[in-house]
Amino acid sequence: MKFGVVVFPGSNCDVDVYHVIKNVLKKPVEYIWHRDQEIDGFNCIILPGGFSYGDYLRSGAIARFSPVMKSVEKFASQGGLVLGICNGFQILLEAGLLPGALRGNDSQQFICDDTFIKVENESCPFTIDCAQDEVLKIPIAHKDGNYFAEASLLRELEAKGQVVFRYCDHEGRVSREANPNGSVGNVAGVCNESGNILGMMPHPERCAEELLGGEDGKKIFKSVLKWWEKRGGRRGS
Amino acid sequence: MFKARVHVLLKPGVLDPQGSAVQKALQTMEYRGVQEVRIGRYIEIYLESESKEKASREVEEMCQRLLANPVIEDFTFEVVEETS
Amino acid sequence: MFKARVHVLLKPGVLDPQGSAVQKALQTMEYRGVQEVRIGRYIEIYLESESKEKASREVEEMCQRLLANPVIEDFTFEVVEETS
Amino acid sequence: MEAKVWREMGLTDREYELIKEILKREPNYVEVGMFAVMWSEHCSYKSSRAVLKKLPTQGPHVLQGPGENAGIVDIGEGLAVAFKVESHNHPSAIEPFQGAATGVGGIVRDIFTMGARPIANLNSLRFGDLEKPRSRYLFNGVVNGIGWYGNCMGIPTVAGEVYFDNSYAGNPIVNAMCVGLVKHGDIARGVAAGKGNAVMVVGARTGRDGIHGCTFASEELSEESEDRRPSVQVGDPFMEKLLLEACQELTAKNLIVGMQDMGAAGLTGCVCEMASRGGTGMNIDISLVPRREKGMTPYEVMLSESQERMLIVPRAGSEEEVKAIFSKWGLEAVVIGEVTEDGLLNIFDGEEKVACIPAAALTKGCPAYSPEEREPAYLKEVREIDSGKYSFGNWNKALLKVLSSPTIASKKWVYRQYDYMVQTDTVIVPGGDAALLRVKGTSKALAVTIDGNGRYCYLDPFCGGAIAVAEAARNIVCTGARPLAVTDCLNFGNPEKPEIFWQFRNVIEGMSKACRVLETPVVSGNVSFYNETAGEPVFPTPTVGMVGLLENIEKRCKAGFSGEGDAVVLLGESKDELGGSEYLKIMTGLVSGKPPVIDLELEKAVQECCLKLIDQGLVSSAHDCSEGGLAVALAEGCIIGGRGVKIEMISDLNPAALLFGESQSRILLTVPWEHISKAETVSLDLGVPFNILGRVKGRSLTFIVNGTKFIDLEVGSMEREWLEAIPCLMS
Ligand SMILES: Nc1ncnc2c1ncn2[C@@H]1O[C@H](COP(=O)(O)OP(=O)(O)O)[C@@H](O)[C@H]1O
Ligand SMILES: [Mg+2]
Repeated sequence: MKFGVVVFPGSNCDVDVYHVIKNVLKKPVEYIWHRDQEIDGFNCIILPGGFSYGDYLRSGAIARFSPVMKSVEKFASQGGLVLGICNGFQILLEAGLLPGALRGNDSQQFICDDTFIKVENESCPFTIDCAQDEVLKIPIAHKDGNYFAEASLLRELEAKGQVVFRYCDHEGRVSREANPNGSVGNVAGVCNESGNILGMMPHPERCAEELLGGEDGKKIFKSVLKWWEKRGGRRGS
Repeated sequence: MFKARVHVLLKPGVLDPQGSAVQKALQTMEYRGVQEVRIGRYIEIYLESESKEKASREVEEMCQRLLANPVIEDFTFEVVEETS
Repeated sequence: MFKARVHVLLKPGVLDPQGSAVQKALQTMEYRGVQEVRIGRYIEIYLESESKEKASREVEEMCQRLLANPVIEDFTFEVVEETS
Repeated sequence: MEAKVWREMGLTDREYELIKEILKREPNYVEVGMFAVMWSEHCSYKSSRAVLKKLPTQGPHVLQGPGENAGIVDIGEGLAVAFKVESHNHPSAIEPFQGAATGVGGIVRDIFTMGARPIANLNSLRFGDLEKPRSRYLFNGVVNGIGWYGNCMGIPTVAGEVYFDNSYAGNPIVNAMCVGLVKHGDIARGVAAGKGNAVMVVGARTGRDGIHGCTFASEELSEESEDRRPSVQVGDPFMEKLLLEACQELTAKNLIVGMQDMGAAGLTGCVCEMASRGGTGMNIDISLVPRREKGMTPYEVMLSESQERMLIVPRAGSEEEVKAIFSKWGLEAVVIGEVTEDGLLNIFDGEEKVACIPAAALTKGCPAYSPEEREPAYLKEVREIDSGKYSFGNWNKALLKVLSSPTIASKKWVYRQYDYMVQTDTVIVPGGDAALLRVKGTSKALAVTIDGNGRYCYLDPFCGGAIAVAEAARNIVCTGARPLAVTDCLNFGNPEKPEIFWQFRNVIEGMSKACRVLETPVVSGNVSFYNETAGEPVFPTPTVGMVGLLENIEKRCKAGFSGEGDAVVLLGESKDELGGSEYLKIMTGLVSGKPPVIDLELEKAVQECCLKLIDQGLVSSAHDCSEGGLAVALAEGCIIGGRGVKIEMISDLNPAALLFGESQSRILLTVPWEHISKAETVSLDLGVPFNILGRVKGRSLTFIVNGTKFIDLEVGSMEREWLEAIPCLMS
């Protein structure tokens, strides 16, 4: 199982994701330069957090035109696993690989803080190591994390299990107070219909070591490994 | 040379947190008449093109592909000929 | 009810990182004619006022005090009467 | 040339004469401009240089002292840390967001030009009272700008401090510090060497921005300053992130002889400093410098302070490789000249020579001054107070009031807007004393902090200077790390006023003494004068940035009380010292009295003691006792740790002084009872007063003195006041 971490100009959590996979999970991982189009050797592609192209114009808007994104699209359409974290999520939305959009936080402020998220769909490749309704403590750090989908779309996503994470309090209550940025339905992460593309605002790579105050984030990466093992190393659904 | 003036605004149904924040600020500054504020982007593009029509077609495409996010934003634009 | 359309742009000569990034992006997207891009804010304000003159005076003041920073930005605006 | 020309650029008639003597002719307009910026106070330190020499700069682990883009200190295993602090007060007063952002951009460039990778940002801020809309506007904009730049670059902003006092209302203080990590072998320097080597400008294009920015930094703010827009620039953190990555590749591949960031004084500053450090000269053709604007004159190109640019001297023959690396990151790198041996800067615009100046004349050639000094008259008036008068009876209310004063209250509103976790090394996050960063691949950790109390310096500059250093070190020590070295930013009023210069010299002497005793040499720093509005200076405000080393990260210690039942211990002694306290200011509006005295030998002993106790695993938490005194330190320990304490003391101090006095050299510890006698022995051996005040218990802070209950507050209610104070004022 080999992970690829895409480096866009302005990515800055690429190194952090790489570190977790390589030094914590001790699995093979390589960087993928945003101009590369050859990504066949990878089994899971991660679009990391950061400020691709400075987040100028709109977060993720420019990065989605990077040459690598054509390959990522193809990879995903063949069932390859794609995880977008924070800015990576924004890029996936801009590219139309995931439904909805992200607006500026309600507070108009950048927010860096721990949040709790509830696992609403524990059967996608990124969450099978979690229990249904499990509460994870994972930090956020963003200014544009306010998820938006029209009411009808949101209902559809919920019905199809595409809302993977929601912000909640430490006891799992999904409430207004526990919503850090104004996202509709407290949505913190969504996947595509077939579940092989996940976008999430919280940063699992920032809490994969006890030294940093928690290991809940590791579950996301371990899920991917577990899923991969279960499927005997085959891509596709 | 042509100049395009592009306006991008959130769609009517989409809440505009930045606009509300500014509206509140204006109200506390005693501009009590302010009813609503919407904040969007204004983009000026200077471009060479054979004709105004071609320039307009290109700008429309730029808006659709990059300058606006169709999920939440609407855009309008106009193209004028620039002398000098 | 009046509607003010306010445009805020960086002053000429002031670096516009957003504009340059978008310009480069458009060029790599094969819009080779693009010479320059400037990005600013577009603000719509709906306000009650006794007269258009008073509304204009207020909007001018809002621009100076809050909506633009005259140190690096220029603004222009127009006020129109809104029916409905 | 008319006298008006050089005078308007800020040169005196005598300085102009000196320039003529150096050049043995009349300078032309471009040359006068170059001298004017380099000889400005901001670049030349002409008034402060002699006094700054008093600061100790040597130490066994110092690899690079002052004089470079940043100082560097060895941390073992072939690694070193580079760090420096810089002010951006004046631009931030005019355009808080961009002013603060470009301040961060500048200091970050100073770090990565040394070959280091920036691993942490810090900031030290001062504004007027938050009741004032303008203070809120500046505070909000500055915090936003700092966050934007650092967040975008992926550098965690992990520590800082914010004070509010009306002395800063017109002229806020915005000091930004950056810390970087570098392998010894990768250290780069701002030097031009090797005859015939190319000189390249890399990064952003040059525009007309910020011409004479440093002259601007060397003036008082006035009504007119608001109109001097070219002095404020717009930052581009995205460009700088690309520049950082490209420069890291250059150093990793060992492709450069020297590099320097184009900060104050732009290209002029770069060429003369790099040549003068290398004892070389340069031939430069500025027609080759990539421009953002049309029709720029040689004068404008030489003086532009456009951001996100650097000058590099690559190793001979590696120009193409350098260009390829920059182009991979989408950046320009252009050869604009070459290094020469004659010590002269020959500046051409195409064929035409537009300036010819000996490089050293612009740097070392600047005359040094020793300004007049006079003890300020206000000192006599403000020092006398009778602290007995300032007891207010309801101590519960008093504590809540102090906790909700913006200077004391939680700064979460601030650091929540900073990405303090990116790079995944922040082991102790903001909210305690110093922040602690692990060093991946080793068992080490670095503690970082920035501190400085302008009020103490206003009341007693010498003492205040010493306390700034002592407090920074104490914050470091509370994490278990040993203080290594200091970077300092000295924010003062107009040095041409004898009273201001007197403050300046005394603060430095105080700092210098503390640095010597605590063995923390100063490896870099910055002076910011002319912090005045309408003739009113800010409090003399030195900010002290400090880095400490913890060899074994497993031994780290946190500030929040932990361990139900553990003993609460105070190292050091509380005295009848209410002068200059936050309490006094909150309750009476007075900034007066004698600030707490500091006995540096005791300070040293307390810090040694704390380090030893942590190292031997005898304590469960350690928290510095500073602004707000013992009561606030206890409350913070409770809030951060989420636990209560019960304190029972016998004391004959005036209660206000006991609770809120800011006596120095005190650290609050919690100690498991099984270690208490061992801990006490360690302390007494070092001559450090060791007092058991009570124990960690329940969910309230109770404070009983001589059998009377002074304070009884639930941790939750203290936490609300403390957390909500700033958000409330800002919403
Ligand atoms: N401007 C700021 N930026 C980042 N962190 C800050 C800032 N101001 C305060 N903090 C953090 O809040 C905590 C408390 O600050 P302060 O009251 O100055 O502590 P101390 O008195 O121990 O130095 C520290 O962790 C500090 O780093
Ligand atoms: Mg402090």
